[in-house]
Amino acid sequence: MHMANELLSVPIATGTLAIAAAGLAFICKKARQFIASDKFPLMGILGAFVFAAQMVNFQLPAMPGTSGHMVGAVLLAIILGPHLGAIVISSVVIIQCLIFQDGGLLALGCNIINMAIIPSYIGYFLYKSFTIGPFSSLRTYIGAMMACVIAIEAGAILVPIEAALSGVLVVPFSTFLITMLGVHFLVGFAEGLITLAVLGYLQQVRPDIVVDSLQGKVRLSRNAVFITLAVFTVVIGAGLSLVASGMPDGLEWSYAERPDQPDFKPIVSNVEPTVSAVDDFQTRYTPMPDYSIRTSKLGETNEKEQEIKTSAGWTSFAGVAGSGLTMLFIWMIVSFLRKKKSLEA
Amino acid sequence: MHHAYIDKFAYQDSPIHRLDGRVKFIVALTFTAVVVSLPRTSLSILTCYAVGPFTILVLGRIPLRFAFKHILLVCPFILVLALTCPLYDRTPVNVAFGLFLWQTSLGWMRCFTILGKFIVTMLALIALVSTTRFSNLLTGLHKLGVPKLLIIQLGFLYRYIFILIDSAHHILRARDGRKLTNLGFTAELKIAAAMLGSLLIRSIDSAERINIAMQARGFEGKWRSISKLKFRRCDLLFTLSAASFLFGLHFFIKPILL
Amino acid sequence: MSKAIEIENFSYEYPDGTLALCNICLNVEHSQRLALIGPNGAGKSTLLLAMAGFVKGTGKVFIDGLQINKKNFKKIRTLLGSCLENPDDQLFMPTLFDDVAFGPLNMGIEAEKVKKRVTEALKTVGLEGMADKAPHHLSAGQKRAAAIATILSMAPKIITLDEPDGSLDPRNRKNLIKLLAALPQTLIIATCDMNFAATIADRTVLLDEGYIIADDDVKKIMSDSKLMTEHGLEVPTQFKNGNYHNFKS
Amino acid sequence: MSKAIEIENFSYEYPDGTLALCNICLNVEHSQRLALIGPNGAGKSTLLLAMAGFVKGTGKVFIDGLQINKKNFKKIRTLLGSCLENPDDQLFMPTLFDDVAFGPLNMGIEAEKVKKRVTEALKTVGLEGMADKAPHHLSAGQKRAAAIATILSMAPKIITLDEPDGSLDPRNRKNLIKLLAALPQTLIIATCDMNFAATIADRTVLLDEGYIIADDDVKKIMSDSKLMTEHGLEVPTQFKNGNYHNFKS
Ligand SMILES: Nc1ncnc2c1ncn2[C@@H]1O[C@H](COP(=O)(O)OP(=O)(O)OP(=O)(O)O)[C@@H](O)[C@H]1O
Ligand SMILES: Nc1ncnc2c1ncn2[C@@H]1O[C@H](COP(=O)(O)OP(=O)(O)OP(=O)(O)O)[C@@H](O)[C@H]1O
Ligand SMILES: [Mg+2]
Ligand SMILES: [Mg+2]
Repeated sequence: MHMANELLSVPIATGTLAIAAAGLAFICKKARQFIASDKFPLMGILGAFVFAAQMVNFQLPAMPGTSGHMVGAVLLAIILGPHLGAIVISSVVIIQCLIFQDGGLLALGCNIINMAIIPSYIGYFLYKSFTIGPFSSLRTYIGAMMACVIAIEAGAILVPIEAALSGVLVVPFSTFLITMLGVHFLVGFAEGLITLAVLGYLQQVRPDIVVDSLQGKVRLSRNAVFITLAVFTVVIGAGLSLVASGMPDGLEWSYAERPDQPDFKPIVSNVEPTVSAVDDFQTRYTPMPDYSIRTSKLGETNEKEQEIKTSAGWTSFAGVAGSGLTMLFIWMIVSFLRKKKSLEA
Repeated sequence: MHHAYIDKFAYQDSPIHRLDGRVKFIVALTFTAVVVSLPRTSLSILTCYAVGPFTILVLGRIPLRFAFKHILLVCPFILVLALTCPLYDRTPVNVAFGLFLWQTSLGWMRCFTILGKFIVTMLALIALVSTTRFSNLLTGLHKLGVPKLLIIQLGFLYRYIFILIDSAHHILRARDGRKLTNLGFTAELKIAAAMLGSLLIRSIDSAERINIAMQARGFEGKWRSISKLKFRRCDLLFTLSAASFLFGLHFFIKPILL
Repeated sequence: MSKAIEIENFSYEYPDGTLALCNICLNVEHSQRLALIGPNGAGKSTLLLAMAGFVKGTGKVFIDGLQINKKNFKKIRTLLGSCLENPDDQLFMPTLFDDVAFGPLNMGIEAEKVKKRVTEALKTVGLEGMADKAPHHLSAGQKRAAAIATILSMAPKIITLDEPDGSLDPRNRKNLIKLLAALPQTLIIATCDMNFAATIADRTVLLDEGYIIADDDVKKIMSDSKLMTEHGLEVPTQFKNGNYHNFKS
Repeated sequence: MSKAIEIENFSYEYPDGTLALCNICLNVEHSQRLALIGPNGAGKSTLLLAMAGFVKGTGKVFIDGLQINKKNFKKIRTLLGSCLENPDDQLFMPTLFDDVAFGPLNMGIEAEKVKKRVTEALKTVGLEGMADKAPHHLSAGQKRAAAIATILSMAPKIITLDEPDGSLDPRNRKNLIKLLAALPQTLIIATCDMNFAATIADRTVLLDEGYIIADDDVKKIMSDSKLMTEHGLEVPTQFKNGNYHNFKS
């Protein structure tokens, strides 16, 4: 669920960046109060572990050919607690952006919120609230499963919302939302299974690591897995159809942001005041308001228009050609200078 | 994925590599913001913006093949999104490019703009990352106000990701060397969990050893480091030229092209 | 009869451009004991990976007459067992028994027979009675032995071992040598330790920078002090001053 | 004058009940070079940890006359530098410079002096000019050297090294021996490799199962083939047949 730059508008991106920064600053400040010096390397290594863990895959049930891998937010939150877990996963997200170029620079704020902060806290508190009291295998199972599925869904829901608020969504919102929820339901389910299985393994070989969070033995049974799958499918399916029916029709939504038909009444702005407010804000305050000069490219076959179009064709050609020549020129100069230098040396 | 693979170009030397990490970071961020907020149907202006990261890449001696390989690696998600545009937006548009004039749909225009923006912003990000050593980027980010705890985390992550990825690869290899059949879901899950578990235990063990190594060198919880960042004249020059590039494109070239 | 291993013009480049193997041609007869020697970074580990089909370069590799490709991959798994450099990578299940049983179970062998195989493999490496231990509670030497047992239980015809002598004390090393000497299989062993190589092998291949520099009888290569020092190695003690002691028991 | 290290009746049990060290008494003089030898699991690594104060058992440990306790812990860090078995554990910062500077910075030394120390330490181990490299871009031998540099930059009087010769090829090992031979500090080196120990040390302590079995001149212990084989070790080549070659350059 890595967001790309192109799914966001600048105000939303900067806004989420600011929220993420403030959130992280707050969490770090909070963490500094209780963190012991021996936690530094543990956190760092566990972050790296999350990376490596994503390479270990296993076959998913019911769908041969598909394999799952873990995401790790909830497992880390269970082992390290929500604050440290959120910091570790945030750093993972930042590294994914800065070293592996996964997710855009501008979308970093969204990604930190969606994938690190929200899942860590939601997952941890769901898990804790289910497993409070004396140990029971069933409760641990339900707790971890709920924590993983809901935490990941919560993060995934934010992606279409942020995109919609940015007003860049071409795909109908409801379609996007349902796809995201559906895919991440599977992701969350796999995550839950693997989290539980890892906890079980840890308990078998290094009980001291998970001693605070697991007092008894975790067991995974096939029936429990299938029952969970069924329950979740029904719940999510029902929820989704409710959500979907409340949404404007997919096609209409995409019309809603069509400036080329000024007499078309946008449905969405009636339904969702926040969206329209943000849209409004955006058209007013983005450095480059979006739809200003597009007429020259839209199709009416007026002759004068035609003329404008042809000239627009030439200017755009000139732009592309000029840029291409510039790049070629730069490349030639640099390689010439370099050759000269290496000859001198 | 191996060590030297992902960040080898950051360790070269060139005028671009010598610039202050902060400056490069801010310029890249601004550039990305400007490109993202470009109108959604104009492709030609994007090529003008591409000149910027292209120049940095060439000056920094980053092979363009490397950059594009990277872009290909991370593009699937955005590709799917871009390709849905033509499905949902069929408004016909006439496109003129030089002598040619043809009709297509707004959706296709958007699709290509999204991809174009993606490529240009990714080029900028790659230009930033592959001309800046990660440690310098970290010091730069710290100077820009990122909390120290997060910086420390990022440092550790950067150091150990490659090691752990390698050992994950090795474990997978050991499994593949002995795995001939699919043993069924439960067994598969157990094996995967055991592999993850042993990776986790090893991580925790090495965290314990690193902790000893840190304490052996007097670490008591207070993180000290020497900043090697200096804002020099060439940084100013770079900032000015980047600013004038963006400014010029925005106020002079863009109105003509659109 | 086909050779145990045949490699024809094999080259491999890591994704980052490191040329790890260059135009390798190599034939290994059945039940030969081959030592792969070379300095750090010579490409020994990579060559072992290529033999097991884990890295796919240009050129052909045949195992017992079968070319390595997708179709034959499974068959080759049962012919060739490869033991990785670090025993921790090889042992990932919660108990030693599970680990040694992993291979045979995957071959579709029934439970009873698997148990027998596990017991035998553990006995061969001297770990009988340790089946229920967690691998990370074993000592370094025991881990080595266990890693070899995970391969033995699959009963392959060919075994490749990557630096099996790393961080072992002399006694454990001697035990390892005894163990390896008693194995009837074709053995291919990568190592940096010349004394170990000289003791265990009857043929040596010297690799450096991805090229095969020399390929001959152990004694011939290892007593050539000029060749050895040129490639960062040294003449093992039993070949020094030309006096040849065979330590094999 | 006080001894470099004095250990009195030190015993240590791991939390799981393994008795790793038993009633250890040991004195090390200043600028002595001590090799700790013993089979796998003898307790060598644990003894080195005890010297640095990382495991707290019964008995007393004095470093340069200072008893190890909470109060002296900081002072002792500047006296004794310990280098772990795996250089990857020792090098944890993003660049070599940061890593080598980590110790001095924690000692509260000012930035300018730290820089000088780093440059010097890197020069001593032959890594000048590599300060800005990331550790994962170093080769195995360079990582070893870098790990030693991180200790040298703290200018301790005593250095402990845990198996510094692991998985090095002969050339890299020779470089390491040269480097260690040139260090003026008190050195305590744990190793399983007898040839390495015999080359580098002038005194040897033989550990097994947590006990000190022998403690004497290198030659005396190492040429006692009965003692050595009894404890899983072997007589190094230079002491075989009584002919003593000192390889130290
Ligand atoms: N995953 C990888 N990606 C890129 N390069 C690699 C990778 N693994 C190894 N190399 C490089 O390939 C070359 C051969 O490596 P290999 O591991 O085969 O050497 P080796 O002979 O086994 O050395 P050693 O004795 O240190 O184990 C080396 O230069 C190494 O740096
Ligand atoms: N963390 C631990 N918990 C429990 N027992 C341990 C732990 N670390 C080591 N031991 C045990 O303590 C004993 C001494 O271990 P130590 O690591 O000191 O041996 P060593 O002489 O360094 O061996 P090697 O040559 O293999 O490095 C061994 O029996 C070992 O199994
Ligand atoms: Mg190797
Ligand atoms: Mg040890």
